[in-house]
Amino acid sequence: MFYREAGQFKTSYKADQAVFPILQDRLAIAAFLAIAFIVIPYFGNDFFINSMMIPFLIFSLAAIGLNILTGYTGQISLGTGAFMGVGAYACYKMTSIFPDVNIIILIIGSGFFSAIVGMIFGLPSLRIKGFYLVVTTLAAQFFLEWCFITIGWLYNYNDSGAIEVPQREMFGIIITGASASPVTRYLVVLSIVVVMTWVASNIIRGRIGRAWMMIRDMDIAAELMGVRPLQAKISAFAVSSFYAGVAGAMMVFLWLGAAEVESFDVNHSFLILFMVVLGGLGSLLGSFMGAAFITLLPIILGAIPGILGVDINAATLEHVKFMIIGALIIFFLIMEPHGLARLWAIGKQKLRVWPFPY
Amino acid sequence: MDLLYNIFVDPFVQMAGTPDFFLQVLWEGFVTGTLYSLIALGFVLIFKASGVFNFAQGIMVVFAALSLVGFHALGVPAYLALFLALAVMAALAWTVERVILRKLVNQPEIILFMATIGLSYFLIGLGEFIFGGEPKPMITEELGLPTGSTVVDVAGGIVILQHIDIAAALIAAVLVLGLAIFFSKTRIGRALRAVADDHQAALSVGISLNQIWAIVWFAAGIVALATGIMWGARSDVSFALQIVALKALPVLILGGFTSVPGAIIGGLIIGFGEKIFEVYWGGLLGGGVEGWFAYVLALIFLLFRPQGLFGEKIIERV
Amino acid sequence: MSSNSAVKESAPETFPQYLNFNARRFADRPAMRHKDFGIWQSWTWSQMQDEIRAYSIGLSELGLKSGEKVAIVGQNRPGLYWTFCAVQALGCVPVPVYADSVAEEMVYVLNHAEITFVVAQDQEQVDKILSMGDELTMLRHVIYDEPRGLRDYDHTKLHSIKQVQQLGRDVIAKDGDGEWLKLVDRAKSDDLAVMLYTSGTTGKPKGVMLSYRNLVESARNANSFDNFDEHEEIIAYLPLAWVGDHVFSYAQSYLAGYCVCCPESPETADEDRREIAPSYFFAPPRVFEVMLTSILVRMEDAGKLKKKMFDYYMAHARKVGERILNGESVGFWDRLQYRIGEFLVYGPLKNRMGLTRMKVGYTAGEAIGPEIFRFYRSLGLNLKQLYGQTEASVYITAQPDGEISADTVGKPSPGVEIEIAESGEVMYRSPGVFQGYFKNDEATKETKTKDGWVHTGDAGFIDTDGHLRIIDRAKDVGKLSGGGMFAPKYIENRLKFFPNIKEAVAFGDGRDFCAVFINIDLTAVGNWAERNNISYASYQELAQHPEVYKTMKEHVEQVNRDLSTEDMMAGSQISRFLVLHKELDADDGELTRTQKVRRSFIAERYGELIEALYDGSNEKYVETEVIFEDGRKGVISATIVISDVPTFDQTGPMKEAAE
Amino acid sequence: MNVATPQGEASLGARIVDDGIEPGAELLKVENVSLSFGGVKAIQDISFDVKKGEIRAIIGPNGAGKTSMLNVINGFYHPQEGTITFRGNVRTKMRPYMAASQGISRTFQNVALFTGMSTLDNIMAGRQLKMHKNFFWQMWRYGPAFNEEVEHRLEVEKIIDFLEIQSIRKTPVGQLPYGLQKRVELGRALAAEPSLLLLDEPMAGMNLEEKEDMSRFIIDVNQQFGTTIALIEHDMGVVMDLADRVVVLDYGKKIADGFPAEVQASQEVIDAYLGVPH
Repeated sequence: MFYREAGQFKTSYKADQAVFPILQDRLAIAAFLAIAFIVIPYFGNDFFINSMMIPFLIFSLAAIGLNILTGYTGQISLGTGAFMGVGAYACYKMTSIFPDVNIIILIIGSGFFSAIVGMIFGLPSLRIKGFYLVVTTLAAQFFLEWCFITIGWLYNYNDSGAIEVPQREMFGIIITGASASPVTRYLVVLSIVVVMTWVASNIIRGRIGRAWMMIRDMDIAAELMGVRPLQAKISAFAVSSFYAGVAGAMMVFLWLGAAEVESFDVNHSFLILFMVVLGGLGSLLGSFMGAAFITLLPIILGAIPGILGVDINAATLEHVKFMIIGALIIFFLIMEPHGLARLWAIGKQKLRVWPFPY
Repeated sequence: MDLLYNIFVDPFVQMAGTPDFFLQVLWEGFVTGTLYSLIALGFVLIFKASGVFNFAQGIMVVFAALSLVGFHALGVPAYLALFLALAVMAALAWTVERVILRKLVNQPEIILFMATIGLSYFLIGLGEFIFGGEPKPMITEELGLPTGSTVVDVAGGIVILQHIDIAAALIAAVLVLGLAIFFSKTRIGRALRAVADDHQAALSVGISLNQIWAIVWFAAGIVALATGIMWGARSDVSFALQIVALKALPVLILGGFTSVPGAIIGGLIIGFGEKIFEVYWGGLLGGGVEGWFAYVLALIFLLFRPQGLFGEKIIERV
Repeated sequence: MSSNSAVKESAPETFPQYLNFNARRFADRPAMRHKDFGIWQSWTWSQMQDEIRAYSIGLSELGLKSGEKVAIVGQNRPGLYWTFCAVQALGCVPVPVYADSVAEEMVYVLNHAEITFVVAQDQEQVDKILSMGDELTMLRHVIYDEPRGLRDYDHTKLHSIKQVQQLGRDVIAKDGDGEWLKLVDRAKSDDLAVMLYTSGTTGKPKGVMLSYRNLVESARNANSFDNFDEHEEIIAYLPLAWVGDHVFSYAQSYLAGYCVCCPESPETADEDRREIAPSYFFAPPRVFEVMLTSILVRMEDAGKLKKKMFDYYMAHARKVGERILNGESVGFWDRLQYRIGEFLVYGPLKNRMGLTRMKVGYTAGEAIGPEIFRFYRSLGLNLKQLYGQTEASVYITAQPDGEISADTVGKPSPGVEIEIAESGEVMYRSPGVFQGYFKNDEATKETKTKDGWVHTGDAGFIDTDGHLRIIDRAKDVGKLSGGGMFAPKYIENRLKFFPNIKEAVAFGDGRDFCAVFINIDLTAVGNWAERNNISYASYQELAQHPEVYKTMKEHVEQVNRDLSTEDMMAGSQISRFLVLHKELDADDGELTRTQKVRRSFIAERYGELIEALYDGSNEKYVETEVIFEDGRKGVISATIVISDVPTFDQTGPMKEAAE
Repeated sequence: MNVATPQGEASLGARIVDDGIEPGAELLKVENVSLSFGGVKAIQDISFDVKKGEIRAIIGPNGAGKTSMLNVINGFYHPQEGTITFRGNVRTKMRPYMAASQGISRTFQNVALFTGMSTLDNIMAGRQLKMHKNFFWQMWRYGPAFNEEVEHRLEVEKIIDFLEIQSIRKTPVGQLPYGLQKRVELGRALAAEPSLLLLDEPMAGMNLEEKEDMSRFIIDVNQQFGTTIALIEHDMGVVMDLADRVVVLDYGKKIADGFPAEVQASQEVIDAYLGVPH
């Protein structure tokens, strides 16, 4: 209905292979970016920005990371939480070791550490497939969790065992630490997420992304077309863990302010897997939709009794939230196993052929 | 040199030096292994018949035990509570088949896997909603299970055997035996095996897949209840168990996803290995290695035998 | 390329002169696009000038001499359009030939036109030409556009356009293009520009000779009539050999400087049109019919709510759409509703058809169903009718904006005079009037009077608004034995306005009553059958299905009812009809290459069926020889049912309201 | 107004693969190859050669070891005995992706397309080895990696044009009918510009018309690209028209080798085909 594609023709492969070849999509994305960069910082209150937008964006990035591995390369992982932890701890250590280096560089740089760890735990994927791989990623999860507790050096031998974010500035503006304003942190997170999403979409559309998808769809045929399985899988693990690592570093430095090992436990791995599956395997858009669903749903559910004026004690509310989330996950899986992104794709197709049914 | 000594020599010196303690460790490992085996058994039953990797098996254990304790707390006699808990598991199996499995037939396994995670979220919420989140003691005595312990003199020292552990091992053995008979001697059991081999074939001999799924889920529920009682008797009933239940995964890797004996042997290997490693090597690493040892063991094992302990070598075809 | 042009400053008179002119004034504007290798490959006017110049000089290197004729065989591709200009630049005459004509037809045309060079699209056409071998006595070279499959052919007489262009480029690199420019400038407006063979419903094809003046004047008038300029984009998909395509996709484009786009392949033509969204669209009624049918068929499968919405807003469009388009005053509420409809239905529909940007659309060649015509107009599409002929360089009459109706063909185009002869035949005189038929003075004299009036061969009259209405081919208008007028095409068109009827052939001249053959439309009827659970294995079976006959009978009755209200036609109501067991097909000679019914041929071929129509029998067994797509011959047989239809007494228009 | 320079010429004839082997010389030589799976002998002591520029057919009844032979040639199986010489080099044990980089590409008996991708992407996938821009460039869409992408897109479009699949360019391959899927798969194999193209039952499961189309494409590929083709076929009739030379296998053994007419006349071949109903 909104799509009026007549007259949008391509005279070059560059235009034909653009990320958003349809004008209306480009306009929509521009509008979204404008809202994200201008409207929300201007009008959003602290609760909205700090408790909804920032976690949403951070988990979106983590979900993109996992989607690269699971959705695009077909390797299931339950170690995302731990890989996020590697990023967080790496960033923390680097702020202690290089106190003068720009914090954004450190946040991005911490991704390299998780990428390396990811590659190491990705090695078995050459021989191990499917659920068997789940076990090796769980090994990573629990082993790394243990490391975060046991190796005191990682948290500077704090008594609490937690990592706490120091205050850092850029261009005279406080970005991290307790006195950084939510809007500042939000804009930093948003910028990193936008750029990294753009990069992910570039990689996915290029030679390397295609090799990943070849491995996912038909690994034998991929190998016979010249894809080296080890290279493809390990690169997917590396990129995926990089994204998770950056997300982890942002989670601690730009959202929570402090974290313990519980912030990176296996439940987080599950949550992110949920985001990816519910959002849609093999879809960047789906990663955002899944992250929105999983991060925002509890908040919305939590707010409902207040709105309705019903007084429910916190524990009960927590239990009901669990039940509803569980039920909704099952409901969505039954309704559309390919995720919210597929729902959107179907809807978009309907809009494109409107008023025809096909 | 010291490090090498600590890794390769010292633990064995200790084992030989205090054989009674070593036997105690082995016993502990055996008991833990039995529990792992039971959880893994639940996984295997369901995986074999429906291809579903049931992540909710761990929470089913908790839920079954909670129901039992919960009914008893309402004043229901212990054995009736046991029966009612079984009924709850049957209802759960029926619901799962109706609401989830039937709707998700022919979906990729990851989707089914995710659905069982959804299910476990739901059960956690429901369990805590009904029974509250705090740990509860198991009604061990009321069910007539033995308590206390026997001290055995061996190898120049003593080994303490908890009676409940002995009972657990026995019950586990009986359960496995019962299942074996059920599979090989009853009509439904044979049908289950047919389903595991070939869905089409099973359909053609007139077996309803839906019925079978409900039955295996119920069977898994019975195993879960047994596991829950044993576990609860040792360390209260709490939701922490669901993380422990994940250990079934490496057990299955070792034993194979479809093999009942594999689950038993895998569980025991993990149980023994974990305890021994924790006691004799864990100290070198700062302790707490039980959390990951099972997984790393499975990982290393996989690298050498991707098809598992009992699996056949896979010939890839194009 | 402006450096070496500009020898002459006076207004251009020929297309090669226009090419050079456009290369200066519209140097960087697009001249042509072609969907090839997945994208719209584009040429600006100056790039196109480069291509054509090299091509033209290359042709002259191959020995093409001024005055020679060059045949062009193939579908719409830039290389073939360039051939027109490249050939004309050398003072030669391009002769486009229908690509789907069979070998013998082609041999006749190529020999009659004294062709020395053939430019063919691809292997298929090259094979066809080569298979004629010795029969083409004057042929010296064959040039092809698509090299696929031709690599191993003997290339002594065979060249690709690319190779020819390379020849030309070598010359330009050595000697420059001065000679060529001079040659182009020497051409005069009265020189022969092109020869178009009319397929003709009877007899051998005739070569219509058109001069530059004919085409340039006609094109200029047409462009100013509809305000076309260099910003138009059109899609070229009609046969090159048809005068319409030649004028719209070549002459008018060169004059206005607009861009012509060639689709990737016939299968992707719809998709390609959607991508380009032409601002000026020309199509025979059949194309509009097919589009409408596919819209309705697809909407049948839509959800209930959506279907309701569609029906509601289409009804609203029928109510006010045309009035809004015509600029008449419409109430605010209706206007607002129409706006909403535009958003929900009309806009998306136009988008799906690729007509979003259409400023003007024309339909011509045959009468269009009033329902179909109104459908498009009510969507806000400025669809108009025109009446034209090869001999007139297309334009005779056209509907000016705001004076549109389904049953007229408009007012005389600029520069055209019209007269109705005593016989009722329409005659015209215009700057576009052709020079004559090539090597056929006799036919020229028959058609064109000394003072320049041309017989159209169509019967018609001018109505009170000054619009021309066409009744039928003049020679086809006959008399029933009772004396009433019998205009077969008029009746056929009435029938063809039903989507279920693809083709109809009416008989009645010299007979007691009128009877018709009907061809069902497989898409529409097939869809209807599917929805009504009517199973069928073949076209033949579907055509003879009793339910289909029932529907057809209803349609015929409706036509009779309509005819009964018209003074001149009330006598020729249809008394009997049958549904043919096979689709009329150009391959079997039943239709012309432009898909017009060849009445006399059909009358001969199905003589027994016609007899059966008039001898009162209820069914008839026939065997018919057919040529399959792959060229094999076969025989199909069927027992065809003949059905009677009630006729109505002549009623005045008074009773119309009662229906 | 968007005007780009015209790109793309269908100069397919100029793309004969240069692999250092003269036309007519031995491109692939299989000598005394045996292969068994845990005691089951799939191939026994088979020798034959494929000459540059020819269409070589390997035929035989079901279970004759044809597909195993193909799998040996492209490195998927490793024969227990015998040597394989490709482009003059004796092959050592290798992984399948190495065969690809040496210039062997193939199609599969049961279409093995990348079902999550479009026709275009599937054929682009065939050019994996021709593309080299590293990870760094892949991250920034606008730059060398994208230029490379566009360059290869043109090559892929030539193949799409060649196989006449323009109208399904952007359709996910999973939605295509079987015959078209086979064509896309051929396109994917062609995109690698192989010196040796292995076709595993290219016409299996097709109707007569599709078979004719496919035969035409195979011949066109051979003639226009100059690609050497080794194909497995079950249907003898098709092969006899297509192939320059034919090897016949039965129960893992070679029973005939030669020109189609010779092979057809061989009593052993007739027996093999009559003995095993198909």
